[in-house]
Amino acid sequence: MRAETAIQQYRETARRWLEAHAATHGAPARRGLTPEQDLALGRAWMALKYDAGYSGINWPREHGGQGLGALEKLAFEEEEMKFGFPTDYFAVSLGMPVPIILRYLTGDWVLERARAALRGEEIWCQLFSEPSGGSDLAGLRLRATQDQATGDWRLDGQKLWTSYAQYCDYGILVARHDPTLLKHQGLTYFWVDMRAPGTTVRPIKLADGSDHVNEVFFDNVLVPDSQRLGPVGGGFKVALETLVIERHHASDPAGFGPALNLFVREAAAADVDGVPLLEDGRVRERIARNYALQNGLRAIQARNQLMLGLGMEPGPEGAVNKLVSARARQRLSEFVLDLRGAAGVTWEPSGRLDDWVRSWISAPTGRQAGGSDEMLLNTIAERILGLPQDHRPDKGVPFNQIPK
Amino acid sequence: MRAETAIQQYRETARRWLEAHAATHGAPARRGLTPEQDLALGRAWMALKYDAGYSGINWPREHGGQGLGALEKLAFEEEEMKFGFPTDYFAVSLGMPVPIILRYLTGDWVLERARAALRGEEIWCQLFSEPSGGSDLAGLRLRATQDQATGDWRLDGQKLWTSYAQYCDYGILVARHDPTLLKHQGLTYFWVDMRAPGTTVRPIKLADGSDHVNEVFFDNVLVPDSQRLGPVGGGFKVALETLVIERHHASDPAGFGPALNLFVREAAAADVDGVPLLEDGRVRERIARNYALQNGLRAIQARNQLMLGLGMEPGPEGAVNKLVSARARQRLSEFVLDLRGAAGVTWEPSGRLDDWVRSWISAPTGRQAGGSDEMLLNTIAERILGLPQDHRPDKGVPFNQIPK
Amino acid sequence: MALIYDESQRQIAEECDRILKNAFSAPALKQLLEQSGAYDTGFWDICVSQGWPAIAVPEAAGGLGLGLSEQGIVAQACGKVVCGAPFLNTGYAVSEAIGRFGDAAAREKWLPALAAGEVKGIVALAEGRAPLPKAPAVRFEDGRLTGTKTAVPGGGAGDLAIVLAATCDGPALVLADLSGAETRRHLLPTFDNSRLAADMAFAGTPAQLLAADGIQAARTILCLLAVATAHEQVGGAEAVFASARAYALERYAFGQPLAAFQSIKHRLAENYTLIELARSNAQYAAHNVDDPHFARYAAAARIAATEAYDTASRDAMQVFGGLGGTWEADLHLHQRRARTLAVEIGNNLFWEDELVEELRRAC
Amino acid sequence: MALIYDESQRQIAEECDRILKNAFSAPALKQLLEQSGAYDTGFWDICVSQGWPAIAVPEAAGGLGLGLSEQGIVAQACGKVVCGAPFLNTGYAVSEAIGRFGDAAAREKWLPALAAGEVKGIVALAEGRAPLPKAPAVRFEDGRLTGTKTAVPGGGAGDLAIVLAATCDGPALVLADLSGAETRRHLLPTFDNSRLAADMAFAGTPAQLLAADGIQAARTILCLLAVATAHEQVGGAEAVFASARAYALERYAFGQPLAAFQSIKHRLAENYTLIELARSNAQYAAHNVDDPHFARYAAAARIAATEAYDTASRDAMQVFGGLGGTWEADLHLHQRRARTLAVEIGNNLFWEDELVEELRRAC
Repeated sequence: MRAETAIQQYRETARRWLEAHAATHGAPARRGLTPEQDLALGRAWMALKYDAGYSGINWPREHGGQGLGALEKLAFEEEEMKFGFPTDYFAVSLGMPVPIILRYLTGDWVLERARAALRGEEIWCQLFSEPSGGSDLAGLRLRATQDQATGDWRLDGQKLWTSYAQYCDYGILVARHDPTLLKHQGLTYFWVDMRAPGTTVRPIKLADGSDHVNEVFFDNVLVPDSQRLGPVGGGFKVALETLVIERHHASDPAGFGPALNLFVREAAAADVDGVPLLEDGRVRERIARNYALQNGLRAIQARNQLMLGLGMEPGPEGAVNKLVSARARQRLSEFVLDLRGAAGVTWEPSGRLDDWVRSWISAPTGRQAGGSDEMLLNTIAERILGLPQDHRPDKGVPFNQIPK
Repeated sequence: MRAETAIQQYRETARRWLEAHAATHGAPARRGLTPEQDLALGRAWMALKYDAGYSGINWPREHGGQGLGALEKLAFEEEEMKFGFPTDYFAVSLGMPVPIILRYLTGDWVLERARAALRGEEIWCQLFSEPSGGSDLAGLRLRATQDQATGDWRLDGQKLWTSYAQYCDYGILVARHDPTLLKHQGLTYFWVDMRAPGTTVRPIKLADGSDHVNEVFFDNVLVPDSQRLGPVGGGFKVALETLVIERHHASDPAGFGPALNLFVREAAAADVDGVPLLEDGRVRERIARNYALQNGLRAIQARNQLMLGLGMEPGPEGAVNKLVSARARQRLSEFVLDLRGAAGVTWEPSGRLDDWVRSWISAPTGRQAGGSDEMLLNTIAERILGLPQDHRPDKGVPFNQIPK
Repeated sequence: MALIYDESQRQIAEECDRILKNAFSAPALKQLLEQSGAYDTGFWDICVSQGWPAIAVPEAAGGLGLGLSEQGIVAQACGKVVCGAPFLNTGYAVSEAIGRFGDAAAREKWLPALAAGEVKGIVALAEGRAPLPKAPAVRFEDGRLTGTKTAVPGGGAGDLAIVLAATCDGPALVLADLSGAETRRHLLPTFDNSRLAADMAFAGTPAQLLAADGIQAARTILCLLAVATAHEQVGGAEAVFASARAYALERYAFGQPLAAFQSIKHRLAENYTLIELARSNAQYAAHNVDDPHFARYAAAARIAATEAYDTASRDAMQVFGGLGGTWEADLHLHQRRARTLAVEIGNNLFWEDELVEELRRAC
Repeated sequence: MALIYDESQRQIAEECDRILKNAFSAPALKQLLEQSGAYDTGFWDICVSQGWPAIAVPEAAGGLGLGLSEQGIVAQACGKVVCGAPFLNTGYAVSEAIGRFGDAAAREKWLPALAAGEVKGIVALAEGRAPLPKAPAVRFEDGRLTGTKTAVPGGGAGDLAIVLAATCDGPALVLADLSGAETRRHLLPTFDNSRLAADMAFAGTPAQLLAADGIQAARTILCLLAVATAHEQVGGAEAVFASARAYALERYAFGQPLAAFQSIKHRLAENYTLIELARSNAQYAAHNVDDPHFARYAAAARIAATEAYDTASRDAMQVFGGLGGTWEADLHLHQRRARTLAVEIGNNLFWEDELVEELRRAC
């Protein structure tokens, strides 16, 4: 109970601080900014947070963090999320790449990187996915070839879906150093300088018109062996380690779409030929089912945070959040278009989170990012329910002999 | 066009004849009968049809049929279905077992069986499924052991889900004569006398209280080699041949549940606290979606019948009927219980087709009989869409080494 | 009460599971299906001997003084074994109604008896298709009830009922003593007979006023009952889901366990998801019983629980294949109970409407 | 017309597919998405040169004298290539309205021009959220229209409109000549810009009466348009489904084609099922255009087609994984068009209501 109260106080203090900066750095301040201006505002925001002690909340103090727990971090994130601050650019950077280099490297250089990342001055990206398959991490093909003389490496190949790569200074990357080994064994892990010669970033335009994910091409890019993390052939293990660093995030039961009360408000204000929309059972069913779903997710999240606060390991049921919230967001957004009648087609591209059309048009991407429905269902089935793995013809086969 | 008109006339004539017998042999006459009485009525009905020339409509004349086409048969069945005649007992018998013995055997004996079956005097069952798995026909285990001296066989094992076995005189059966062969190769096909010593029929009570499916046990049952159909080891081929004999049946877009207009009528007459049920969008959605689904199935069926009439092979899309209609029936029946309020639990077991509770309670069986949803989806995916087969670890492995 | 069960709550849960595991008998439950008017007296005896009817009754009135979370914990355990009598949750609702709206005399007279399990409380609010009828046909006048409530759960054996009845000042919530000859019970044949659904004809049944604003009071009680029932539904869903999972792991087809087929894996994963959402909703609602937004949490818990139990039982039968539809397989016990619980205290259409009205008010 | 296409109908279908296959250009379509007010004039030129606007116009009026089945066949082919102009089906609706309700003068004046593609017909019945407003804000008086219809499909370039407008005797269906300066068009930015949705402000637009019972007449035309559109939706669904199937077969993950995963197989099989049901419904409705129950067949066709196209495009993006959500992948053309067609002539709630009313009348 004591812990709960302390967190509650931490949250309150944070909220007051966030509220004080919402007008200058939150959603209202971002309206109409160019991407460059928005990024600049984001960097300013990160610096502000750093100075106020809200950066790296759960990082050790010796890495530039605050030395607090996951609970304080979650509380802050949940509050921060409500105001629409420009934090997207830095989420991956601070979530995985910087923590992993802090784990594998020591010395001033890496501490300087951590400080610069926390202040938003530098951004790191994560170069894992490839065109050959977003779901199949170990199926990657980007080649790393070692110079027998120097021990240094040359990278050749392509990465895909790299968020904000166009703004990034550094990245972490998994490459295949030996395709004759088994799939998981032929991988090695590096950090890279995104400005190294031979590196090309090409933004990918998405269906909603945005372009913050990228293709990244590596054409004979030199990577010193000192940039290797973990042993040669240990890449898969380091990659998994990377993916579990950020175990506890604040998630959004609305699937990062508009809030349900916006839907209720819209339906409450509208009618069809004099019949209020909110009287229609079909509208009611959608509202109620979505509320029940989101409330269930909130309840899971609240419980898991409590458990964290008590030093317990949260249950695995948090895994359902992204699966159900992204799907539900897609269907509800579709339904909003229906309810608007012929004018439902009206739209000007925007990045606004309260835009139902954007929510609908970007929903297919939302259902992939962080794992497709199918992968998530498999994860629940295998990891939580203990059901057998799918048939895996790629197991026990040298990588270069796997059917493609 | 000419063919269409001829069929239309055939249908009209049949309908008039059916109408004339509905009162004495149809649904009204069956109310309150014991199972034995109902079966007796069914036998009388079959004899009546035989005498009127409505038995074996598409069978060759030399087998006792009418020598007409699938189209006439379908037209008659569709009309017959509307009156609730007691035909269930004979559907399997005339659909597969008798046609297959007529294909493999000749002479007076088999013709006499055909005539007796057509007149409802004798009934045949199909003994394919086993406890080891309804979906996996070739996974059966019932052993057939050949006496090296006489060439005759002994059956040992169990069949499952045998419809109306308790009333049957004969059956067709697939058995495993050699478990060291590959799964599909160790099977042999027989017809059996259901009264042969060592044969025990045990009815299975279903959730809805009915018991027309059975377990059938074979304990050292003697089967002369003359009762073998096809070669030793040819059982799987004969079984597949059996299953495709009855390619074109009249199907019911309501999934053999109550008709949708009964739902509309019930909803139109009811209210909740003064608000008519039919005004509720959720009720409307169910009605409209079910109507669209059933109308689509009717349209497919009508088109396929036209094609048959024109001598064309109907498209494969008929395969969707059972999948979608059984599922939809289940959900709609569930919903009816909801709409009835607390009194929705009221029920006395009945076999009536217009009973929504019976429809709901027996729906899980309806979703299995004739192929589970999963099997049907696989069939559509593989046979129609040409997608790869599932992983099959049982392939290329002797039967007795397959994991069980 | 807490969102995470504390040590004593966890002990209650474990103890309930342990006791009921040994008391559960599928053949006995199936026998109850085939007759009207009988319930599992053995089950009810266990409830009474364990003091479960006393859970939420104040200590001063002979109860344990615990709350909705604990009531839910017990209900969940009972749901797992498709409990053979309906009185635990309905009795809780009656106790709550008396505790919240009754006068001192009513509390003294009835609460100890309810807590001791000597009196079985039932809930008779609905009429026809309306869970909370605006103009009930049953009337309350001069301390007497007249008229008929149809298909009342537990009606076949309840001793004491809360009833929504018309008065000159609108619908009121009243407490009716069913022990006398003024009340006739007509047991209904149902697909879940141990619920004892009965038409209750009141011909001068003695009753006393609990709350003049009957709809609002009844709604409050219905929300409490819905959360307790949601726990029971979650328990049922968990049990039938566990059967399906076990069967899928143990049963082979085409040389591999059913659980290796992606369609089965994903179906079970979806079930797991629905159940986790339902459980979390139910616990959350119980935890927030005193929150001003309790009504919406209750409705959400109810909606999620109904969907989870219906779906889990439907899907379990699908996983079991043909076997699932047999009398022998026991799954139909869940199929029946899932639907019974789904309609007994208002279908999901009703609860959706309730929830939307709550949300609309906040807009 | 027939439930099975006859030889000439099959030829039309093949010819349409052949012609449009060569004319289809995803880059051009995507360019149209990024500007307001432009449509695919090349596509429309093909329609005109092929005589498609003439299909259902009587031969006496310069048309081909065919019917809804043939209109549907062409619409289906156009749907497959996400056609770049909305006028084929809306023009059909206008021709039908004139043919059924117009006087001889109107028929002589407009039908040949519509058949020749010289005049682009559009449909302006809806107002706000109501596809058939009972009390339209647009008024018709003394041969002139006043008021505004919002978000009219094709409004950016239509020459001739059927309009549901208020008169002293209730809503009437009228035919409006849009060529003059009395009509102002305000193009709307939309997620599917080549549909040319525009607010149309009438300030004395010349018009003539087609039918005094405007709602009933408009409903008849809307049903015809819905069936033609259902064919277009089916075509779109077929095309996007074919992409998904091909991708699933060609793309490998974990050493096997995506199509070998049961979740993908079953998803595609479900899509196939929805599309077959939609196609059959659409063909059935077109075949039964003169049946007294046509309205219910039309509604069923519309509902099934909307579900099939929405689902097929949603699921195709899911099968494609991350790639599916990119601008480059073209799937969003279908995603957008599926939704546009779903809302342009009344959402499924409207059509469900229409269908239920039809069925209720028969009860």
